[in-house]
Amino acid sequence: MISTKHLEQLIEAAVFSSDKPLSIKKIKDQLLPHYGIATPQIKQALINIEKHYRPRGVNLVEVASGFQFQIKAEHNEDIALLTEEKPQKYSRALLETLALIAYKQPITRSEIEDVRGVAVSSHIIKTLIEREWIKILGYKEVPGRPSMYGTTKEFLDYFSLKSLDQLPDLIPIEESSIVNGTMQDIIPFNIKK
Amino acid sequence: MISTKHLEQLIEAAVFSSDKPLSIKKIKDQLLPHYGIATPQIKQALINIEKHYRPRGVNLVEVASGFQFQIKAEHNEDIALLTEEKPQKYSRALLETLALIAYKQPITRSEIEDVRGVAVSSHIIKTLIEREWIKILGYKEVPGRPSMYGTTKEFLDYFSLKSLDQLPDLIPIEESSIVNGTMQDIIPFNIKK
Amino acid sequence: MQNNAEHDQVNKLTTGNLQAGEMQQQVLPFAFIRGEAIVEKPQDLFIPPDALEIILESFEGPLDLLLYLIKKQKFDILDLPIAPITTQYMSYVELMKDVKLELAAEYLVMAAILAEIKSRLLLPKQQVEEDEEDPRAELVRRLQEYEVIKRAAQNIDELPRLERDIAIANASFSTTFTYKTRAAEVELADLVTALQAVLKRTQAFEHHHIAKETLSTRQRMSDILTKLSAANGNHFIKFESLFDVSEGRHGVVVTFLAVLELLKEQLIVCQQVQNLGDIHVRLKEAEDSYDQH
Repeated sequence: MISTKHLEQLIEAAVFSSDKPLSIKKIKDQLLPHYGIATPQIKQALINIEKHYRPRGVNLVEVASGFQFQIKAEHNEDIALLTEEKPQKYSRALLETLALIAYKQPITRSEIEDVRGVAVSSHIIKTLIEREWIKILGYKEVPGRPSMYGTTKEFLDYFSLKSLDQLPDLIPIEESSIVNGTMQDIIPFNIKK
Repeated sequence: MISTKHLEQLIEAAVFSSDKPLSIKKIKDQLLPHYGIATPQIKQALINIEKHYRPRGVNLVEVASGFQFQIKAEHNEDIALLTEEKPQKYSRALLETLALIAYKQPITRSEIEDVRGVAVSSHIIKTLIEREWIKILGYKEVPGRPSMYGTTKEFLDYFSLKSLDQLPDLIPIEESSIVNGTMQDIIPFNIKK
Repeated sequence: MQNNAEHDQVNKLTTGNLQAGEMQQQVLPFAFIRGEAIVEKPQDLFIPPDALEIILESFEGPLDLLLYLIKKQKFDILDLPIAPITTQYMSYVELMKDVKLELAAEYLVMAAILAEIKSRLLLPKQQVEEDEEDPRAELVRRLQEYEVIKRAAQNIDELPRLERDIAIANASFSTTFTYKTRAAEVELADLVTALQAVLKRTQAFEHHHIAKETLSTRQRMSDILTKLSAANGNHFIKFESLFDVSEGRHGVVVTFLAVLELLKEQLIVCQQVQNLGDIHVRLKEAEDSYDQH
């Protein structure tokens, strides 16, 4: 058997050692196969660890594919002084494409082009696939059988989200900034969100 | 000014975020240049952090070049189970990046991106540096002073090469058997191993 | 009527034919920064053609440009005044042509759509079938749908994300612990295949760039940089010490070519204090470039 304290220590060390978020399943099956620990015990240990770290410099955070320790946000600016590598910036074209895939998945390239009104460069799709933010979910049953894209768990992990629900809400079309509302009844709108 | 508690949090976060051991000098000069903290205060903070982590799953340890968090020795075997997976395979993106660095050094990240037509993720560069296959040779005198990468001795050792001259010649593109359909030069270069 | 001045500007913009020579007096009524912030420029500010190009390039496409025009003029999108919008849109498209911006076909398609809507609106009311939708409806729907996504993209960009806003806390195994994660194995042939794949895809390089001769020069460039950075940062080392006579003539030539290449790429500095004196070499430092200005 293993004491609660030992269990917490072990899980804590495992999360710290992993370079990807660590799932409860992986903790159970790969870290603790010999100890016979039930999932609720693991969950309780994670809760205790999370509480312990709240007042510290790092926090235990749950993202889509599991748990990871993140540097407390308030220290980011100071910590950034230590690293030389500048974070990458992404173009508007890439972000708009990513937004469409995230919110309207599964979506084909030509559907993305319809909304954006411009061609989507292969460069953007390739970059998104290589970053493992999007993947091909299947092929649409229309002539040419185009790929349908969707987002991945890695995409959610990267933005520290647990699920797609946590993406910011889309603005309702009525709140479109360019509507003054003087002649609302001129055109019948039925636009799906 | 900065409170003792805040100082501890910040140093703890910095040590956790750094991939290399963090020296007191670096903490003082690079992390805390704006706070005017004296070395004894930093040392005291490190002592307090070390004490705090003694009963935890990871410990603050001083090694030759500074401080780092290490997994408590007694958990090593268990945690090793987590990482013991089938040998990984490198992605095509990583191999192409490495090949470009080998053949075109010194080369910057954006030059690699120009050829590949895709953004190169920091993760790939980091993996190659950690593997000690590439290193920063210097900085290019263009805006942003980007790093220029080249291969290392370890890279040559790994591939059993004495020098880069021994890298296989590339077949000229237009002579490729795929392009002109002849099969005569199906093995157009000698690969020495 | 706070918009009067703006309208005048726009009218100038739309009626004036924007030849390159008139650019001096031509005032552009806006600037476009990071795709969003719109700053009024002083009236007399001259915008050089290349800056104009940047402004025009910052539109993500015809829908983006239309959205900008509608916002700019505070038009009610539900009462979309097609005539002035079309005129303004065309003036921007003309501008793009003038600065020889590679004009995406999509901009011209949109121009055609606008012209078509305009002509349909000009038809006398009774000739229009009763149940026919307002010809602007489809365009308005597209504009709104695009705006929703444009805003969503901005929101995603503002989300905290790894590398930029989130740092991961990691701990390592103790140095005494011999376990090492098994790193992936690579065969030399994989490397060659990988590079050939890139080259085949891009055909960006002429093959002779990768011929052996160049390669050894490139390696020598790396060696020299390594040597210089090992020489304690910005200290000079003797030019001669870069050469290894035992390599023979070929080696000396390669080294010399490498030095020339490094000088050309401004990566190193050569210095000769006296005539016929020793030549010294060092890495170029950041400050060097400031000195030159």
